[in-house]
Amino acid sequence: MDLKVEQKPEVNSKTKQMTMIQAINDGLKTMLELDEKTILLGEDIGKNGGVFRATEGLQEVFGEDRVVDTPLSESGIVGTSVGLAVNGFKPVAEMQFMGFIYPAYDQIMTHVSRLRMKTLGHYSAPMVIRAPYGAGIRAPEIHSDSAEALFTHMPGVKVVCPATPYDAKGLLIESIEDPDPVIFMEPMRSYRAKREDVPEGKYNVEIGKGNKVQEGTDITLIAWGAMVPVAEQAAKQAEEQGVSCEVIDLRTLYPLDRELIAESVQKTGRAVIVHEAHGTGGLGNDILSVINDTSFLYLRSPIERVTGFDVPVPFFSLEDHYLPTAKRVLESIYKSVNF
Amino acid sequence: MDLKVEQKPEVNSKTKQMTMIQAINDGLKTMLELDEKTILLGEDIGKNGGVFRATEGLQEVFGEDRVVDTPLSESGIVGTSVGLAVNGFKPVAEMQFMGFIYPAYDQIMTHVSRLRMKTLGHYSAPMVIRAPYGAGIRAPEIHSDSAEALFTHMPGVKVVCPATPYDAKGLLIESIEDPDPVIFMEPMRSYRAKREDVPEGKYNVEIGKGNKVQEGTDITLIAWGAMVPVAEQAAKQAEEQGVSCEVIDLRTLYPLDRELIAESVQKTGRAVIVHEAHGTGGLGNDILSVINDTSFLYLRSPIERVTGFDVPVPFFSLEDHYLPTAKRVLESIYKSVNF
Amino acid sequence: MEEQFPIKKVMDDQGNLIDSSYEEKIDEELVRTMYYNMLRIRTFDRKAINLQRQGRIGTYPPFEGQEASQVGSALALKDGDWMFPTYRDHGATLTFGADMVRTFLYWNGRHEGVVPPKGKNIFPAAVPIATQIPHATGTAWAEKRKGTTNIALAYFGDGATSEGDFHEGLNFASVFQTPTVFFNQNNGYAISVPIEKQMNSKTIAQKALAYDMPSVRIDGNDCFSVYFEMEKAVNRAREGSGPTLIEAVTWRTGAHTTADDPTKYRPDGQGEEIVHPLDRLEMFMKNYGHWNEEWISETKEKIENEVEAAVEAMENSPKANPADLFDYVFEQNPEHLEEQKDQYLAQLKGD
Amino acid sequence: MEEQFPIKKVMDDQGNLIDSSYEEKIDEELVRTMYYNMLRIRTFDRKAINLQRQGRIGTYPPFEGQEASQVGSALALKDGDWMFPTYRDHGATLTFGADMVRTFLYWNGRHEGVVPPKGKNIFPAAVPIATQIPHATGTAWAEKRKGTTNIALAYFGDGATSEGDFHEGLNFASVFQTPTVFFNQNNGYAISVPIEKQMNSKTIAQKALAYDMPSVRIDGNDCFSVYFEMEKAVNRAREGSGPTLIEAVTWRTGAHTTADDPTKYRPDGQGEEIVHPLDRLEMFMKNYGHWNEEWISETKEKIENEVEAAVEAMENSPKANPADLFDYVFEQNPEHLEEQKDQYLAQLKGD
Ligand SMILES: Cc1ncc(C[n+]2csc(CCOP(=O)(O)OP(=O)(O)O)c2C)c(N)n1
Ligand SMILES: Cc1ncc(C[n+]2csc(CCOP(=O)(O)OP(=O)(O)O)c2C)c(N)n1
Ligand SMILES: [Mg+2]
Ligand SMILES: [Mg+2]
Repeated sequence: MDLKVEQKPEVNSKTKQMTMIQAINDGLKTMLELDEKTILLGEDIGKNGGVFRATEGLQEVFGEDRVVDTPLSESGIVGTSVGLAVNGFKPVAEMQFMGFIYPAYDQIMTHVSRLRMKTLGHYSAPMVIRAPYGAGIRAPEIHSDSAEALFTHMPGVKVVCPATPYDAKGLLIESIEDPDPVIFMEPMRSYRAKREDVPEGKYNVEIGKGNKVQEGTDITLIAWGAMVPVAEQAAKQAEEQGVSCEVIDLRTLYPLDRELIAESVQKTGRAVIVHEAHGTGGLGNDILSVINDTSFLYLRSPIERVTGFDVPVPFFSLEDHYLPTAKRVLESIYKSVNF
Repeated sequence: MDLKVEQKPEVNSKTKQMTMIQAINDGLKTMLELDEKTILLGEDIGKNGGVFRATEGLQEVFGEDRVVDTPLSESGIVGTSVGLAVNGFKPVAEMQFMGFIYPAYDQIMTHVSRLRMKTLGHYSAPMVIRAPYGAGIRAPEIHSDSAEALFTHMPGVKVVCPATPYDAKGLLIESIEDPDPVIFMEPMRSYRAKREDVPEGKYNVEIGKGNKVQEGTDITLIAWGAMVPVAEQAAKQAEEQGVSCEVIDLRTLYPLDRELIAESVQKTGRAVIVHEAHGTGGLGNDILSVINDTSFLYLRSPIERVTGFDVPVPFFSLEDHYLPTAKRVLESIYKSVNF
Repeated sequence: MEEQFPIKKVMDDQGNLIDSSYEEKIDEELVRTMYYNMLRIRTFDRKAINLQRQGRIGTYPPFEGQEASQVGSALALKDGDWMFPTYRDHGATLTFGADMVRTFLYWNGRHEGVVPPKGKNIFPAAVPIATQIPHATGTAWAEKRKGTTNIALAYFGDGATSEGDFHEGLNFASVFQTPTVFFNQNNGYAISVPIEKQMNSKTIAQKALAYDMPSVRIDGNDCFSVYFEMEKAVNRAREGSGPTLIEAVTWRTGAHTTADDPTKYRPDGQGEEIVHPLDRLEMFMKNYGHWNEEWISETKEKIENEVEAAVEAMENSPKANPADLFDYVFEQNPEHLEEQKDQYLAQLKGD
Repeated sequence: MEEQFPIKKVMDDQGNLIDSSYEEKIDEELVRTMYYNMLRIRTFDRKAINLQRQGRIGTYPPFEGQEASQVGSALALKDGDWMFPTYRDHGATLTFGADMVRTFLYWNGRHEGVVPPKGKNIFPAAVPIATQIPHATGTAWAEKRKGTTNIALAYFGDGATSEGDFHEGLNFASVFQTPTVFFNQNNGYAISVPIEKQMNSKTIAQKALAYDMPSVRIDGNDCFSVYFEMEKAVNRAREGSGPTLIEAVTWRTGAHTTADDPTKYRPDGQGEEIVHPLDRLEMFMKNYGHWNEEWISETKEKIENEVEAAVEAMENSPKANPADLFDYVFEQNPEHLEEQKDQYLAQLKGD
């Protein structure tokens, strides 16, 4: 049984209050139990349970052979995962932080993403690459990058980014079951930000479908991951000023849920896109282009983007200045409605 | 004397008919002569003169110490270039093909692009990374990638891409003199496609400035590198049907010449963006976003993009199907003017 | 270090056995299999160069001079084993069971060219240098996990040893003791860069010391040395004793690719003293009574016919299908990609 | 391999010289310099941990246990030389001349923290593991080209040896014979991963064999062994005899960072038998008549005052300037970035 997006778990299915990191742990555990081909690889994920505790306790239960502490070598992790995947295993590789995925970029770009196409489907390398991303937790440099756009421009991989514990588990399970490679981005800032009811056992959240987290009529706010709460906060403040915001949590960054975006913008005629990565080259421009392609005649004002600045993510004393805030979103909302 | 964009070389300066590859060779030679801190590094660039002959004859003149055959190691080339650059040298590193830049992605992302910002300007790593790119020459897989969008989303590097022999030499010299790192993309397909007058000695073409290669009134075509001739061809055909096209050769991909784009689109009210890289995540979306930000009220139809498909660049038997053609551009022109 | 890794030979340059104990191990069947395969791939190789010159296929990287390395190593594998070749290892893949028509198709820019026959585990030729090395480690690791005795063989050149992936792949293999054989063909050059500029070490075999991995340096132009040393490494891998690095010292007779001009970077006369592997085998066969003119000419004819037929089949095969551009990117196309496909195919039809 | 790379010591665990010829080389000045610096950085380190606990700085990676490695190696450098540290090497950078206030600022997330004093060539601490290794090679190469006798020193951990950049950096250094010293602090763990899972080799020193590069394995808790072996490597580099790999076997006493809990992955009691480098030096000083209570207590006081003053200065330093976010991305801001800056600063002002 696949529980799809809009259906939340059935009333009688048991749930538990979980943070996002617990939900991820639970999702990994669920798949380790259900499919013996699932194996986890990464730096410090075994005995240590991961630097964020995403894999806490899993090696104890499933053994060193299925929850593998690897050498410190991202290209090696992804490169060997290609071999494992081709041979029927389902590697779930952790990059300790998304900023450390770059050494593996070549393997992902030239093999993981292309193997199926290259061989007309004879071989493929489905795997999940988990990557905690984003600023706001006072981590050292590089740790805080948001690199989704480097993967949405790479045909052959899907990119997923949950904003809630429920979606995190359901999307992770779906990603592990997906026949294609998935970059699974985890907003560190949201790891322990809230708890919610998460069903026990297996359930899926469909890849490729966004979630309308709030209905509204005047303007559409589009966000994902750690920016969803920021958008929600801005929406609340705008509401108080009489501007009704529709808020969309994209959840999947490749492929985009064009239908949901178009439908909403056609209704509101306005949009603010919020993301943490740099504006130039950011996914916001892709969304803008979806709106251009589908909803040109509906637009009542230019589309606004509130993004990280076009500067490297700074050391943490400046990171709050780098990150989009509800205030900046609110200004863009006003700019748009007053256009 | 800096010859800037619009000024072509003075009448009495000596010129020579050159292909783009010859102009690049000449630009490298010019800078090796003028600045002893300039050093070239790369695989097969020395004795062999480069697989495309870009560095032909240079090692003979300037010695093994300034035109260096390195080990087969892109991360090593860029990583050691950081050290050289910090110490006052100006490395001009060749990636044999842009598809082989990925192993160096980590060094470029985490150091080359960030060193200046990280150290508040105390250190910086200005260097030029030359990278032949693009499909259409029947090369094996990976050789034909167009990876500009992976660098325009990386604050701290500039991205340049000439379309003509004249611009190639002038932009290359400017890139070598630039105080910041520059990714210098060379359209392989244009290496020997035409000859034109190229001044002897040193001249510069400004980074950040596009070039209006054709005036028009009905629609703006925006392209760069090997797609400029494709856009020009489509413009010619459209002209025959009475549609007047303005054609812009962007030349610099980061930072974008927003003024030129805005000015033109505000005049024509329509735009077709043409590029070789995949549409999703492509630079076309950034240009779209520039237009959205600057020229919303002038738009008479949705902006069209004609790009490589959202598939890996295929083996060469299919590459002509992958690449944008004048025909596809023409269809988009019609779609736009008939909207 | 060079003394620590002497070049192992079974026969000398004149085809005389150096260690006579090999005489019984080298039976008629082995000799003929070796000769047949080496002649077959050389015929393929020369044909490919000709086809390229005539514009009938794309740029092609010849392997002439490396036939003993490729055939000797490939023959040590069994069905179920895995091969991770580079662009220059079609001699090995053909010997292991790749289809010749498809191999020609590959050099004609066709994706069909990388699809191996059913039951043959042959990965697409790695184009980004050294990236296949961790794949071979991962695959061998998978076989080990599954409890099979299958092994994985990675081919790579001298230049490839400079890439990080070489290092990471060998490190993983040594840590997880995967059944992988890392087979290096040291042909002296990476395009134009001679080994002295590629590395400071005199041997590639010694690089295994970094991983406490067994390694051996062999005469890559001596098909028997290649075969028997490979066999040892393969057996060790099958038995669960982990990976091995083999350095086969060989020589690329021709250009890097048909687009390359080796006279630009090779000193005059370099490599001329090297006895070509097939000539060496021929001398051996004559020396040890394996030379049978009739069998030889039958074999030649058979091979020539096969190669000609393969060329014909390649040229008669249906044109590349534009839909293939779209149909294998994902298991199932996302909507926007399906749209791109539909639009483009409709436009093509309109033409 | 382990026998080939015995751990070199100058003194034993009780502070007794193993080779008495060192007695004259180790004069009072050297002893005091060593003690002063080791005590100074330990004081800094412990202070930093406290500050982190009190929320006055961010996550911090302590280096306690590695003081001899860091001080012994740093003291072998001269002005003009280059240092490429990791996040754990602030003991070394402080010894080489980094500013203590700025070092605290770094751990408070401040860019000012990586700016070295004028004339001191100290690179920002490398955060992406092993990436600094090619930088040190390139810098040394630059110095060689310029004809100076300056050298570059790269620090890195045991875990770093698994990355491709380690391999590529050492290969370049060996090919171009750059004056680089690759100083490995093998502290037994990369976060939670013990060296046995990081590599199959028992030593890191042996990895130099891959590059025909000299290497040595030393007791990294013996400040004199570190200092004298470093001196040899540095001299070799200055003389134009190329790079060296040094493996300093040491131990991280505490956690990987203040966010880490080593009891999760370290067996009970592991490392307890290790005599801490500063205790060992103290015993040596007592054994050889260098212990002077008065000097010691003066020194302690001086250091404590310095550290307290540095903390105060760190905390009193002006807040980070939001304009710094924009002003150093390029030498000159492109227009769109200048716009972003102006808008944002205007908005901040409006608050
Ligand atoms: C990552 C990468 N960089 C550069 C190239 C371009 N290139 C193709 S073959 C080659 C030389 C390879 O030399 P070697 O490993 O010795 O193999 P050989 O060609 O001699 O068989 C180079 C540099 C590439 N294919 N991949
Ligand atoms: C490329 C990269 N991958 C992962 C990390 C996360 N990380 C930080 S420190 C560390 C362990 C480093 O171990 P080692 O090299 O032994 O140095 P030590 O911390 O012991 O000094 C890891 C995995 C990183 N900083 N960079
Ligand atoms: Mg070679
Ligand atoms: Mg360590």
